[in-house]
Amino acid sequence: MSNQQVVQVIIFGIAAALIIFGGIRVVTAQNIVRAALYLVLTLAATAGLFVLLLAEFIAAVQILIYVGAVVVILLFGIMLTRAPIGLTPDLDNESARIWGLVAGLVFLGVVTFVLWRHFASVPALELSAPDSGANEALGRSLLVDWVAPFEAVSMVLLSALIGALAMARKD
Amino acid sequence: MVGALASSVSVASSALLGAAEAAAEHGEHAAAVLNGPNSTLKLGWLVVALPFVGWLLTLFFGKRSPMRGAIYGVTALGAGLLISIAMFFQVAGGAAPYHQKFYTFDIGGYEVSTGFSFDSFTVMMFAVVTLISFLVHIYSLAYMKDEVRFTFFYATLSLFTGSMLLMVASDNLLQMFVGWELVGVCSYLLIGHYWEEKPNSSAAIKAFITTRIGDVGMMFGIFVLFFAAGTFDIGGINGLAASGGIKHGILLAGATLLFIGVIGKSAQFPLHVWLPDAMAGPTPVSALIHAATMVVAGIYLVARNFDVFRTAFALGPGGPANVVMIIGTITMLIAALLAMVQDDIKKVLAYSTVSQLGYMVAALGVGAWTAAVFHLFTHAMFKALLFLGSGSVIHAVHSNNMSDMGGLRKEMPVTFWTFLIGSAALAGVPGLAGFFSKDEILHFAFHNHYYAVFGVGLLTAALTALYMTRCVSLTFFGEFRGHGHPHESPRLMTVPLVVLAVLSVTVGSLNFWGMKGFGVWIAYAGEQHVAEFDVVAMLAGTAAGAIGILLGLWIYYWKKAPQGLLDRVAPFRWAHTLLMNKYYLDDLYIKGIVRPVQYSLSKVAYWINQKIIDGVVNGVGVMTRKALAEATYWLDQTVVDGFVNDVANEAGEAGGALRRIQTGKAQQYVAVAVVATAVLVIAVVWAVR
Amino acid sequence: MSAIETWALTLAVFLPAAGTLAILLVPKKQESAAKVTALIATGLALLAGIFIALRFDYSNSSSLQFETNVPWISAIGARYHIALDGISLPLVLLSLLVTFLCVIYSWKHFPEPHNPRVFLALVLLLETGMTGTFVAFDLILFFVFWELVLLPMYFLIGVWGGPNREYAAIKFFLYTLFGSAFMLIAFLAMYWKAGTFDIVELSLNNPGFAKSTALLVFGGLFLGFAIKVPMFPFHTWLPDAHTEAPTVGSVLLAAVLLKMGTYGFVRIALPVLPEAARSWAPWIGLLAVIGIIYASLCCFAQKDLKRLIAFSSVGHMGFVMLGIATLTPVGINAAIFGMVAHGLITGMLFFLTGSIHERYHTREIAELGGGMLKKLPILASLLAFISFASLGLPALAGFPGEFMSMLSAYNPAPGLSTGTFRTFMVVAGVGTVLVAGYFLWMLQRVNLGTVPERWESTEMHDVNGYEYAAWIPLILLTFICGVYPQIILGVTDGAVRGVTAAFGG
Amino acid sequence: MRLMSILMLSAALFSIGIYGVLVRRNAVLVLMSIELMLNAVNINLIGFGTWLRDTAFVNAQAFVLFVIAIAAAEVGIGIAIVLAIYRNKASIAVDEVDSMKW
Repeated sequence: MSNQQVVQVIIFGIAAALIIFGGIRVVTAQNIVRAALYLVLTLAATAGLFVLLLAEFIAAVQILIYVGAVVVILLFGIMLTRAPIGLTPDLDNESARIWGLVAGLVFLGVVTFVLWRHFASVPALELSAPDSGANEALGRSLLVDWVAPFEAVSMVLLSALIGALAMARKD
Repeated sequence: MVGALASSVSVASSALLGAAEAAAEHGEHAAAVLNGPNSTLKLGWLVVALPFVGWLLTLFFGKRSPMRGAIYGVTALGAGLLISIAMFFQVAGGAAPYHQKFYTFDIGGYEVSTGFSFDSFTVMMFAVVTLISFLVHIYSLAYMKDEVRFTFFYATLSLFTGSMLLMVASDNLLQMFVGWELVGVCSYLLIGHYWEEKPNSSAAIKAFITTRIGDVGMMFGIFVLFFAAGTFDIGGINGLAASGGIKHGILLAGATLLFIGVIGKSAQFPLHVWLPDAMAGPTPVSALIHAATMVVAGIYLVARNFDVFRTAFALGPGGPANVVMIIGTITMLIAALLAMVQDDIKKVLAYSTVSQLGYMVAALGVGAWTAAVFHLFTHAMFKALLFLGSGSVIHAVHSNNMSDMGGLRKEMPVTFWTFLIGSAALAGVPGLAGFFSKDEILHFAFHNHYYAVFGVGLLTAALTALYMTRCVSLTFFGEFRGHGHPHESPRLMTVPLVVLAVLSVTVGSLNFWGMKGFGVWIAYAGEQHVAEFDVVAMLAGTAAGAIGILLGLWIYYWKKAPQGLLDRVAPFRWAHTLLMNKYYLDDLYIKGIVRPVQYSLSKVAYWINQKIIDGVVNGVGVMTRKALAEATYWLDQTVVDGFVNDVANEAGEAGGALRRIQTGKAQQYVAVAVVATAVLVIAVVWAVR
Repeated sequence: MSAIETWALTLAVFLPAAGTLAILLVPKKQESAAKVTALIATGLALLAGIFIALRFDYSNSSSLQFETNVPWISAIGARYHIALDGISLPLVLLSLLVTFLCVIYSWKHFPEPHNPRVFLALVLLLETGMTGTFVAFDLILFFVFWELVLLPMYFLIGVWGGPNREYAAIKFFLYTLFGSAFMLIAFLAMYWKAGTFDIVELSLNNPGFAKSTALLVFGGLFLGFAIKVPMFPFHTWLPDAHTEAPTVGSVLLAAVLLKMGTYGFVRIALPVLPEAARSWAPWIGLLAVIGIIYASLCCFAQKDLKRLIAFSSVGHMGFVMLGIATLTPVGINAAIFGMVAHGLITGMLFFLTGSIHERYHTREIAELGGGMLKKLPILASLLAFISFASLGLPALAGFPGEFMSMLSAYNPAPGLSTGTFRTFMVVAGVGTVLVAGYFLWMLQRVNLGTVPERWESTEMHDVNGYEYAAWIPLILLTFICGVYPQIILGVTDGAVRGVTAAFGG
Repeated sequence: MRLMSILMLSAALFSIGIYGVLVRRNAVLVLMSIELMLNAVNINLIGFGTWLRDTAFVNAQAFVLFVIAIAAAEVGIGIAIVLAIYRNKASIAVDEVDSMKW
């Protein structure tokens, strides 16, 4: 393997490790706020991964929306429901933990089995520099090939906005 | 159908038009009508058509027309008689037979045609039928004057004459059969004229059914001959029969079957029972139908198809004994015996007719065609005379029974003398009509070596003379035993009697020995025959007649015979009761066949129908309604319904159990969903493997 | 052919159905309007029939004319195939004529309960069913018309019938239905084997059934048709149906419905399964002949005049079936002639019984007591005339049919044993004597004799105008068909030759 | 760099999300786990997009944008619902909010 590929693998390894560790911490942290922070870590690492996979615009959007907006709303949620700052022991549903683990592992096993059967033979890829017009192409395809879903998503966002407002009002 | 009607009307009208033109054409050179060789024969169809027209007119307009509708019948028959006489003279002059075809039609592969054929024999029959019918029409004017349904009587009389002429003139067996049956119906209508009393209508039914039985036999005979010869045409069949074209077995079957028809219609031995009962009809009817015309239809049928019978039964000199001869002889004898013991004057004459018909059949049986036909001719004359005579006596005395008569010769001279002449002719007194024709038959019987027939013939001749003398003496001699005072019948009745009397005297000489007379004019297929003088037959016949007359006078006129003969001598008493019960034949038929079919057999058949066949059907109905229905109902209630109910509450429990999994915990749902998806993916992957 | 000709037949068949609808639209109380509509409907149908008869090409009566062949249920290949040939024409005209006369006859007096609107509607529906059966050349269409007839007749008997009319109506309905079920199975068997429902095609190239299956299929057809004819063991529904049916109902039942069975034999059973027909023929002949004798004996035992005539029509149909059983052109000509003649004569007989019933209010012969010739001279003389026609007097319509069927029985189609058929002929001959017997005996008890005192006083009107109008055509036709049988034979002969060609006819 | 590793990464992250959803009692945390699952999906999409560079690269990215947009809307609604529940029941433990049971 050319050394450039080695570098890419190393960077991928770091990003993957961060993602997995953040993820695990999010679901196991006994402190809600800390869980939120670990979530930020996972999302940022994913953005890095996207950059590695030549999807800079997506990485930027990831950072902007996920980390910028989604986590903020979550924090608001945590603040408004007066969640205790310190350790809150009963965050997990002990009895369900085993089921959760089993379900997760079963799912993981099945998916890996399937992926292993079908995609193992895919050759390694030497990630070269992203071609210049990628984003321009993305913009055009959004408004040409995917114009219907694009409009639909705008409608969904609008209705979500109104819905959230309607539910969250006091009276 | 109506379209076919339109086309058929056109065809029928063209036929009529054709005939009309023929008539018109004849009209143009009317003068040529008589002297054309067989021109009058061309008018033959008119003779047949006139009575039918008369019938329709009388039926529909009778009540409102003169003589209460009789006018049409009389004129129709008068015209017919004139034409027939003209035709008779032409035929005597040797005119060739005339054949006339009307329409032919196709019944599935076979040609069937209707038409007339006028030859010497037909013309002779025409002459006889129209003459007697005309005289009867005149006679009935007086006889039926105050009777009920006068117009209907005349209508049926014309219909009868028309059908008889139609039958006589037809050139094929099918048309003859049609005429044959129509004549049967007319006899039913006329016998049952006084249908108020039940015996009269029963007599009519008896006549129709008995002749119908004969007709069925005849129909089968026609089938046999039709399929053997491929056509109904009489000429064709007889030609083929004579030339040996039809196998003997088939011909024999055909002839015998035809003869069954003759037995029925001409009242021969087994089926003769209807003729005496037919006397229930008015006397003119008996005179016309049951003496001169209808009953001789059978003789006509055999004579017309003589070749068939001749080849079938090998008739002629030295031939074997055949059914025709046997039946004729038996009938001849038993009828003569029965006539001896009758009290009703018409019954005497009826049995005498049966006996004379037996004579003619026997004559045909021995192969004497001319003799039989001549006897038919003469018999028609004097038997009609006798019946009309008896009619005038009954009209005067208002009773049929000779016990209420006696000594009528003073009050009814004309009737007496004419009746005497008729009886003499019948008895075979030399010189009169009966003598010559009977002598001819005896001669042939003897000549053709049928000695049995000859012997019985002589015996019957004697018996005939005997019962006729008895009848005459009981009716006209001795004191008047009835009540009231009889007087001579009006001229309308006596004139026909006189005419017939004259004919009975003169007609015999037509076939005088050695003279080119009747035998020459009327001959079967050209076999002309001149009567030869046969001293044996003549002497024997005359002797028999004389013995009969003397014996009759001795018993009934001079009343010299020892009285009480019957009750003393056992065999006489015995014979008397046997004769009185008409050989128990009537009872045999009534009890043996009619009553069982009419009552018991039909009850059984109807019982089978109602109880067994309908029973089965109703059984099936009941079974389906009861057994099956109950069974299905039980099945439905317990089994099917049970199952349904179980299923229902099973579902209920199951529903209850399932309800618990709705814990409300969203996470559990997701867990189940995830596991389920995993299992599904495994299944798909494993299946795709 | 011009447009009118193609649609004339459909018009003749479905005009009465249109009439039914028209009548039902007429408000209930305007009875005369309903009667007029019925008269117009049947009248026009009859006119269409006459138009067809006039335009019918008699020279080749075996070919189908006025044909309409339009796809109908394409899924199973059933087509609306109606046409007319020598065999169907007389029967169609008969049914059109008789229904028209029925409407005229029942102008003044409708049976209880008094509802002329529905009564006439049912009669018209019946007419469509009847006429349709005779012209249908597709098995399914034939079956539809065959069943269509059952319903109106069921109601005619069930609603306007005599005392136990429900029993008779149900029996009639179920019995015929039972038969037609087997018939349908046979039709389907033919369809599976030959792939088509079209009768013409089936007759041309017969479905190649194996010997035994052909017999079975013919058995199914036989059962369906024999019940309708009715033949000997399956006839018990007829007397009940007739005793309970109203006059018009039993006239139509006798004059036309019975002919659907025999027509079925001639049109479907014989041409499509000639081999099976040949082996079934002696049995059909046997049943027919038993039917003749059996029915005549039952007639002797009848007390009710109408039931007597019902049994007599079983006997007459025996003659028709004997004609068919011989499988010869003469025989089948005789059968069709017999059908038409029986239609005219027995139709007229039931009219007369209806009129007698309407005047005497009873049909028991003993109750009538005789002397009708004195009481109702014209009616009685018509009864005598028609009875003589019925017992087969030559020169009247009854004779040719019976004569030719016995004639054909004397020498049946090649392959059939002449011995058995000649015995059938003889038995049938004896049958004619029995027929003459019970008819004359009936006439003696009804017409002749003196008027019993119980009827002395009751005032009765003789034949009225409507009855004349209804009866004159029948009487004239009875006379014409008897004197000039070519009027029917000419039409049917060509077509019959076609049918019997398969039997070496 | 092999596609397989990226896919394994997203699968793992997805399983972790499942674990979180099933185990966590706090509604907000459940939302967070759902965010994890969505991210796993995005990784997967971009991974495939990059490996099918010439055909589906742009489509994958468009798809990821849509997922992100939907995720944002979903969190907004989620939190609004959580607040509404919190207002009524003063507790947002998922297993207590079970009034929807039989």
